[in-house]
Amino acid sequence: MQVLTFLAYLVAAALFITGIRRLRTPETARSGNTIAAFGMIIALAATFFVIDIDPVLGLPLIGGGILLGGIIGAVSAQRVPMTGMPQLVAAFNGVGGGCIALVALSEFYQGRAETWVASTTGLLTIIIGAISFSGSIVAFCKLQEIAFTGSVAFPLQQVVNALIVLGILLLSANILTDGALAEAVGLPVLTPLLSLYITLGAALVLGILFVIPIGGADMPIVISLLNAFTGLAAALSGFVLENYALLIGGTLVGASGTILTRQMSGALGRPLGKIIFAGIAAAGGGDDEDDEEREVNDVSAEDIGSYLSEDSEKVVIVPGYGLAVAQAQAPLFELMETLESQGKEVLFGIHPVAGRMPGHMNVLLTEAGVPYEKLYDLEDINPEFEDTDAVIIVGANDVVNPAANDEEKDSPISGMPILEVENAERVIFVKRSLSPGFAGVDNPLFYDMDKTMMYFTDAKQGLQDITEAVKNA
Amino acid sequence: MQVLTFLAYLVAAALFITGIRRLRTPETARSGNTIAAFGMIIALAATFFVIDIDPVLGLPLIGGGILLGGIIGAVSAQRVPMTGMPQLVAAFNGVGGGCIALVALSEFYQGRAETWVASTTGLLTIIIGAISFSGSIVAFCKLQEIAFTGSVAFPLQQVVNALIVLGILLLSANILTDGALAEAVGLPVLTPLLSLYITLGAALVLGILFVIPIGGADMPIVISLLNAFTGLAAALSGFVLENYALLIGGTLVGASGTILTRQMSGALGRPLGKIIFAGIAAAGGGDDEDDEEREVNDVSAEDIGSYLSEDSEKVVIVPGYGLAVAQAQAPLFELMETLESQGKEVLFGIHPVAGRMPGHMNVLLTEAGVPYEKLYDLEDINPEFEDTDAVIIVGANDVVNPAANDEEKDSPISGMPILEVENAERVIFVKRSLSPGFAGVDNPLFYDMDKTMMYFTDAKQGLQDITEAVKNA
Amino acid sequence: METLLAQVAIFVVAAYLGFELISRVPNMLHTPLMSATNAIHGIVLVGAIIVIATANDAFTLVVGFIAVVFGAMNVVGGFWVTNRMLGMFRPPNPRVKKRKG
Amino acid sequence: METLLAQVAIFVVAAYLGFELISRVPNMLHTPLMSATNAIHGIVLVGAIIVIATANDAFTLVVGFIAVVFGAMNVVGGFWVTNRMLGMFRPPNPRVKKRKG
Ligand SMILES: NC(=O)c1ccc[n+]([C@@H]2O[C@H](COP(=O)([O-])OP(=O)(O)OC[C@H]3O[C@@H](n4cnc5c(N)ncnc54)[C@H](OP(=O)(O)O)[C@@H]3O)[C@@H](O)[C@H]2O)c1
Ligand SMILES: NC(=O)c1ccc[n+]([C@@H]2O[C@H](COP(=O)([O-])OP(=O)(O)OC[C@H]3O[C@@H](n4cnc5c(N)ncnc54)[C@H](OP(=O)(O)O)[C@@H]3O)[C@@H](O)[C@H]2O)c1
Repeated sequence: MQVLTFLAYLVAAALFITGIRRLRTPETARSGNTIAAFGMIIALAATFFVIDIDPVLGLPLIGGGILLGGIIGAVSAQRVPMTGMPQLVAAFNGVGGGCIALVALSEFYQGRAETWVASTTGLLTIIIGAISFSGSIVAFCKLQEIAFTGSVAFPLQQVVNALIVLGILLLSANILTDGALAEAVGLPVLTPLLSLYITLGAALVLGILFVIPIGGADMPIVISLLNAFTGLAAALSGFVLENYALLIGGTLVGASGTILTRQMSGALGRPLGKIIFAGIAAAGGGDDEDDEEREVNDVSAEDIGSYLSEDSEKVVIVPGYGLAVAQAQAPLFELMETLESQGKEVLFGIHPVAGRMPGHMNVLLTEAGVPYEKLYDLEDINPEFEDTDAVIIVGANDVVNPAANDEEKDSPISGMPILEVENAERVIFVKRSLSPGFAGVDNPLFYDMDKTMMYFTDAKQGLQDITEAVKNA
Repeated sequence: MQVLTFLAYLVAAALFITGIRRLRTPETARSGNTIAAFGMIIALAATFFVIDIDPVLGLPLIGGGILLGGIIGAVSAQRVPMTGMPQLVAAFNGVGGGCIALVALSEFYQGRAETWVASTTGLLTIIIGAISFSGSIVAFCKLQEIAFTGSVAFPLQQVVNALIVLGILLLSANILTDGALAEAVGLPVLTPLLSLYITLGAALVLGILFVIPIGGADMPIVISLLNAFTGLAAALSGFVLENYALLIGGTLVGASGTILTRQMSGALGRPLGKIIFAGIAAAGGGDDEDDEEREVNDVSAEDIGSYLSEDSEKVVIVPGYGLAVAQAQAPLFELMETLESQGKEVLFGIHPVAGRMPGHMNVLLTEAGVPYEKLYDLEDINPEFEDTDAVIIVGANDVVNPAANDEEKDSPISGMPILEVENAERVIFVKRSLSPGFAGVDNPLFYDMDKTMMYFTDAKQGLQDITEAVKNA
Repeated sequence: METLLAQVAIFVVAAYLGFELISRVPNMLHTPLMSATNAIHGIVLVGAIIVIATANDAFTLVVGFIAVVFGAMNVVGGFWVTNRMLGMFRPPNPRVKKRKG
Repeated sequence: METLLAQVAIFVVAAYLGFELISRVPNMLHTPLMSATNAIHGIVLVGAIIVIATANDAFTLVVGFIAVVFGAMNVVGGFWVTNRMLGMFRPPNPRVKKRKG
C-alpha cells in the first residue's frame, strides 16, 4: 500500500514535469497544462486511498471544502478578463500560501512536529506561507485598485520591518527550544503554542509591510517572487509530510518563480534588491516636470493613414502598457487586418516586460485574435526594423526608449534592453500626451521631427480612427 | 560525519550536473570538464574520510591501484590520435563496466547483499556491468583492428544468445532464492556463489556475442549503448551503496548514452533494433557489384583548381569517413587557408554521423586548426548550399546521397536526413573509386555529368594536389 | 535521518531540473507558465485533506477546512485559467512561422 | 524501505534532468560529451576503494585491486582525454559566428 501511494505521488510529480516541458511551444502548451492537472488528480485520488475519513464529519468537510473552493476558483478563473490576470494569479498564489501555512500550523497544534527537522521546517513553512499569503493579498488589492494603490510609505518602515524579523527569530527560538527560552528570561506565559500564533501574526504583518511600499507597476515582480516563496514552502512541507509530489512539485515552482523574477529584473535592467527596497525612495520622485516646451511632429489620424497606406510595405506594431489600460486590443487587431488586406506585412514586437506581467501582452493579443506566429520577441524583432517602413508604438514608452542605451546618463532604465525602433524608416507614437512611462524617463525619439509622428489620443479611439483613415486613404 | 560525507557526495553530483551544463558551448565546455573532474576529486576525498584503511595492506593496494590505473589512463589519453577516439572511449567504458561488476561481485562475496533489494540490484549490476565490459572490449578490438573485424557471424547465433539469457535468468532465480531452486531440482552443488560466478561468465560471453556480429561502422552506436548500460549499472550500485554521487552521476550517464544512441539511429534513419539485429543479416550482403559502366565526369586536380580559383566565391567542404581514414585533415586545412587567402568564403558542412562517432569530425577538424565557428551542422548548412559555387566532398558518400530522399526505393539510408549538396552550383567528389560508402547505396550524383566532378584519388594526396593547383591557377 | 538526506538530494536535483525546464519556456508563454506553476503548488491540498482526516478537535477541523477551501481554489482556479489562456494560443490557420533570425 | 523509495524518486528526477541537460549539447560536442560522461561513471571507483577498505580475505583484496585499477583508468583517462579534445575547441581569433539560419 505504502509503495502504491508512493508510486502514485511519483507519477504525479512526473506528470508535473512533463506538463512544464510541454509549455515550451504554444502548440503543446495546452496539453501540458492538462497533463499537469491530471497529475494533480492522481495525487488527490491516492490521498483518499491512504486516509481514514470520518464519514460523518470529515467527509462532508473535505467534500464541501473542495466543492466550495473549486467553485470559487473556477468561477473567478472563467470570469476574469485577460487584463486582470496579474491580480488573479496573485490571489491564487495567496490562498496557496495560506493553505500551506495552515497545514503546517495544524501539524504543530496536533503535536506531530516532533523531531527537530519537522519542527524547523514546519516553522519555516508557516512563516514563508504566511508572508506569501498576506503579501499576495496586498498585491491583489493594489492591482484590483481596492486599497494600497501606489506606493504606500510610512516613517521608519525599515526599522519596523527589522524589529518584526527580530521578533520572529526570537519567538522561533522559543518554539524550537520548547519554551525554554521564555522561561529563561522569566516569561513562562509565552508557551510554544502562543509563540507560534504570535509568529504567524507577525509573519502576516511582515508580508503586508513588505509589499505596500512597492508601486503597482512593479507588482509582477513581487507576485513572481511570492510565487517562488509559495513553491519553496510547498517543497518544505513535502519534507515534513514525506510526500514526493509536494517536494518535487514545490521545488519546480520555486525554481520557476526564481527564474521569472530574475528574468524580469534583468529585462528591466535593475537588480532585484533595488526594486524591492527602492519602493520607498521611488515613492517621493514621481514626475519632475522640467517642461521647456520642445517641438514635436504632431499629426492626425489621416496623416498616419495615408502614410501607412501609401508609403509603407512592412509595418511593425509595438504595444505597451497603455494598450492594456485602454483595452485597445480589438481595434489593434482590426488595424492589422485592414493593413494586411492592403497587402502589407504586419508584425508585432513584444518586449518581455511590455504589459502588466511577463508574457502578458502575448496573451492579450492572441485573445484579440492575432496569430501567435506574428508575435516576435526582443531578439527576433530587432533585426527586422532595418527594412521596416513604419513602427506603430501604442501606449508604450520605456520599452522603446533609446535613452536606455545612453551610457552617459544614469536613468532608471539604463542598461535595459529595448526594441530598437529608431532603426525603422518612420516611428509613430499613439499615446495621450508627452508624459513618459512608468520609469519617468523622457524619450528623445518624441522630438525627432523627421522620423517621428506623434498622435496624441486614447489608444482605443486612436486606433479606430487610424483604421478608418487607412481604409479611406 | 555521515552528514558531511553525504554533503560531499551531493556537491560532487551537483558539480557533475554543472559540468555537463557547460558542455553546451565550445567556449565553456573545457571548464565544464574541469568542474566535473573536480567533483570527482571531492567524492574521492570524502571516501577516504569515512573508511578505515589498513595501512599495511589496504593503503598500498588502493594507492598503487589508483596510481597504476591513473597512469595507464593518462598515458593512453595523452597518446591516442584523435582518429582513435572511438576505441579509447570504448576501452574506458569497458573498464568502467568491469569495475562496477567487480564491486557488486565483492558485495555478494562478503555477504553484504542481504535484503532482497540489495541482492536484486547487485545481481543486475553484475550482469549489466559484465556485458558492458566484454562488449566494449570487443568493440575496442574491432575498431583497433586487432580482432573480430567486420561482421563476425556463426550459425544459430540468435538461438545461442537466447539460451544464454535463459541460463542467466535461471541462475539469477537460484541466487535470489538462496539456492532453493537448485535444491528443488536436485542440483545442490549449484550453490548461490557458484551460480553467481557462472552468471558472471555467461554475461561476459553474452556481451561478446552481442557485439561481434555488428559491423565496424556501427560501432559508435554500440559504444553509446554500452555507455548507457554502464551508467545504468553505476546508478544501480548507487542504490546498493546508498551513495548519491553514484546514483545521480550514473543516472546522468545513462540518460546521456540513451539520448546519443537515439539521436544517432535517428540521424542514420534506421531504428536501433534494426541496427543491432540486422548485423547478422547485413554480414551476407556486402558489395553487390552491378556494374553497368556508367559514364562520369572524371577530372584532374588542375581542373578543380582552376574552377575553384576562377569561378567560385563560396565553397563548402563536406568531410566524411574517408577523410578520417586517409588522415587528410591537415591537407584539408591547408586547402581552406589557400582558398581564404584568395578571398573565398569557406564553410564546412558536418553531418551528425560523418566520421567514426557522433561529433567526431568536429574534433578532427578543430584539431587540424579549423576554427569551430566555420563548422556548420545539418540544419545550418543546408540553406547555405543555394548560393554556394562549389561543394568539395572528401571521402563521404552516404551523408550526401540524394537517394535517401527517394521515396520510391527502400534503401538502408531511406529517410536519413542528408546534406543537400545537389543545390549547389557544382559538386566535387574526392574519393578513390565509384564504390559506395558504408550503406552500400549508389549515389546518382556521381553520374550527373553537368554538375559533378569526380576526382579519383586518395584523400590526403588528392587534397594536397588540389591545393597546389589552386595556388598555381 | 537517511530519508531526510535522500529528500535533500531530491530537492537539489529537482531544483536543477526546474531551472532547466523553466529556462526553456519562451517569453510568450510566461504568463501561462506562472499561472500553471501557481496551480501546481496547490498540491498542498493533499496536506490539507490529511489534516481534516487526522483531526480530533474542532480547532483543527476549522483550520483544515479553511486550508481545503484555499487549496481547492488554488488548484482548480489555477489550472482552469491557464487552460483558458492557452486555448487562445491556437493558430487560426496552420501557417508556419518563418523568421530570418 | 523509505530510503529506497526516496532513491527511486531521485533516480526518476535525475533521469529527467539528464535528458534535459544532454539534449542541449550540440552535435559538435557529442564526442567530448561521450567521453566526459564516460569519465563520470568512473565515480564507481569510490565503491572499489570501499571494497578494499572493508576486505578481509585475499580474494576480495584481489577483486578490489583490479576494480580500483579499472576505475582509476576510467576516471583519469576519461577526464584527461576530454580535456585534450576540448583544448582544441578554442577559437584562434575572437570572431563571432554569424549565420543566416
Ligand atoms: N510587464 C512586466 O512584467 C513589468 C513588470 C514590472 C515593471 N514593468 C514596467 O512597465 C513598463 C512597461 O513599459 P511600456 O513601454 O509598456 O509602458 P510605459 O513605458 O510605462 O508607457 C506606457 C505609456 O502608455 C501610455 N498610456 C497610458 N494609458 C494610455 C491610453 N489609455 N491610451 C494611450 N496611451 C496610454 C502612457 O502615456 P500617456 O500618459 O502619454 O498616454 C505611457 O507613456 C516598463 O517600465 C517596465 O519596467 C513591467
Ligand atoms: N559517425 C557515426 O556516428 C556513425 C555511426 C554509425 C554508422 N555510421 C555510418 O557511417 C557512414 C558515414 O557516411 P560518410 O558519408 O561519412 O561515409 P561513407 O558513406 O561510408 O563513405 C565513405 C567514403 O570514403 C571513401 N574513402 C575511403 N577511404 C578513402 C581514402 N583513403 N581517400 C579518399 N576516400 C576514401 C570511400 O570511397 P572510395 O572507396 O571510393 O574511396 C567511401 O565512399 C554513414 O553511412 C553512417 O550511417 C556513422
